[in-house]
Amino acid sequence: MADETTGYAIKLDIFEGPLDLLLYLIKKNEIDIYNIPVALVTEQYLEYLKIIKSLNLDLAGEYLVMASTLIHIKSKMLLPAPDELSEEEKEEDPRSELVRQLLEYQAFKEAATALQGRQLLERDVFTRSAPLDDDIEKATEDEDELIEVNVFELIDAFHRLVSRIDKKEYLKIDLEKMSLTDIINDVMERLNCEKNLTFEELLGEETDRRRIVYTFLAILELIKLKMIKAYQTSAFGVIRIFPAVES
Amino acid sequence: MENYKAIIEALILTSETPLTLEKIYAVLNDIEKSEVKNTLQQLIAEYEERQSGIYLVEVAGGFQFRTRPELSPWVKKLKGTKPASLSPAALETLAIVAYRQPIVKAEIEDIRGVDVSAPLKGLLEKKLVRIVGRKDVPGKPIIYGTTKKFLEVFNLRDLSELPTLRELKELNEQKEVEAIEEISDS
Amino acid sequence: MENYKAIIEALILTSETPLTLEKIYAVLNDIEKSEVKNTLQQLIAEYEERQSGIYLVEVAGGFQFRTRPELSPWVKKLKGTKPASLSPAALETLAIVAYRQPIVKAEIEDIRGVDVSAPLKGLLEKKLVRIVGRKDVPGKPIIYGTTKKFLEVFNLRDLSELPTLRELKELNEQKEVEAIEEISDS
Repeated sequence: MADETTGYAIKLDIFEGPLDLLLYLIKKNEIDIYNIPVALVTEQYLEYLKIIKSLNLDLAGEYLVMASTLIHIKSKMLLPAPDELSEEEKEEDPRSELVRQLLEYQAFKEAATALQGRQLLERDVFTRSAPLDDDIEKATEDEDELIEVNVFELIDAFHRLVSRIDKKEYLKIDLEKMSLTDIINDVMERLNCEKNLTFEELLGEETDRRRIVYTFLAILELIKLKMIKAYQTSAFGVIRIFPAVES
Repeated sequence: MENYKAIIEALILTSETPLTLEKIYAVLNDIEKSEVKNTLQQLIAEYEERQSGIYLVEVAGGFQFRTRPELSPWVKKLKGTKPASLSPAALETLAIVAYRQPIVKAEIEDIRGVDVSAPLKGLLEKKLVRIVGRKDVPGKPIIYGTTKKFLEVFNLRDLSELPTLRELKELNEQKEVEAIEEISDS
Repeated sequence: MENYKAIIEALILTSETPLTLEKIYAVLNDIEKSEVKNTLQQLIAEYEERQSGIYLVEVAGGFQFRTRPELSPWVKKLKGTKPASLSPAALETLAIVAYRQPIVKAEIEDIRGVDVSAPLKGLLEKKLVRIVGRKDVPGKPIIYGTTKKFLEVFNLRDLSELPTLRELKELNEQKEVEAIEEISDS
């Protein structure tokens, strides 16, 4: 298994993927990338996959997808002779999409190398690393203090917790649930301001079906959680919701 | 000949603690100790002469760059604009509130396995978490939820923009296939 | 009159991340912005002239003191640790995010031709890449972008300092050649 931190991997990782392997074959055979002899390249590509297989190494599924793409292009190239084709068909070289992909990938490989060649912090250049002077305390406890933290840290923290406690019910977090939570928060905020509300008041001018359904679900959820109470004055009268506990 | 002065200056800047003579000797092992000392005195004098905002000082058995004491009002003012970060306890508590809200304290503690009074108080003060209401069960516990400021700090339009655990798990799993039977014969 | 140069120099030294112009303006609120900029240029030139071990560089939207690259062997010797380097997979993924941001995972995978879960997670953990939001298409995939730390680590003032991709140039040249050929054929 590839270890991201060390960068070393046991699988035939001199290649970063099928495109990388193809670029290598093109370079090795001194092929013009705009005029790839597909038969030759396909043969060599499959040869490499066989080697990987014989070494009993894991192979990313993408290598197989590329193999079938190559075989497909090869068969298309074998079909009609070019001069029997119309102008329009001529322009449609079966290799063109692959060439575009290869060029694009090659460009990013070069960009990656260029990045690596820059003056990297903590490799070529260094900054001050001493902790801030102890004698200078933070000036004021700012009311609107800036906080530096990102979303990835938040989900990562949550993930660590979940894996620690191993309670499957906490795993049930999806977009649907979070959308519902958004509305639950809205409902509670409005109830705090207005003390009681009808379902109609809660929806206001809302006509979005999804929003209406979610608002209804939010109310059911809040009743279940004993956070709100719903009262009906008569059998078919309006339903009015109140905070379960007066603040 | 190497430019020892430049090297020593760079070493002082990057050292986490005041840079000791021993460490300098260890890095520049072919240089006379007296030359190191002379170079340091020269550097101290240069910074003194320049009357810049920085000076080189011998402190705690080593050498360190510091800002001039008379500039401390400005440095303090800058510190006031420094973004605070959240402690791991606060971050975990915030994650639970964000993903499991509306939630009461006992439920947060059930997940974290420890008392969360302190981190929860901090999050309320930082206005990342708010009191949403109370639950109508014995003890009438307080219910917590996240705030608008929470969305601002994390640069989210709404809560549904938060990444899910499934998406995080996807980043942890690399797809691989072992067999290549189908193509090897073609 | 205050010695603005000394103050700015002190502020740069104490700031943990490259000090932005905005922060300088906030601390020195009574000074002309053009004067701040002039003073910074003056400071950069002074450090350049001194040929010392430290230089002042504009990076990641701010200003920071750094050690000269040619001194890195000595600094590394002092630190004694090998810097963690990025794997080729991580570097390629980072390059794609940098040039094509905002970008979703599937688009990165289209370009690299392989799964990018592991390198992407590594970049998120190293804070070189961040979650920007969600794309408003079915499935609401997460959008990624680079961070300020990316600029800081790779010594870039801003994203526009990234060199142009060769592919774009070459593809355009190729199109031009084809166009010329077509003209000459007709």
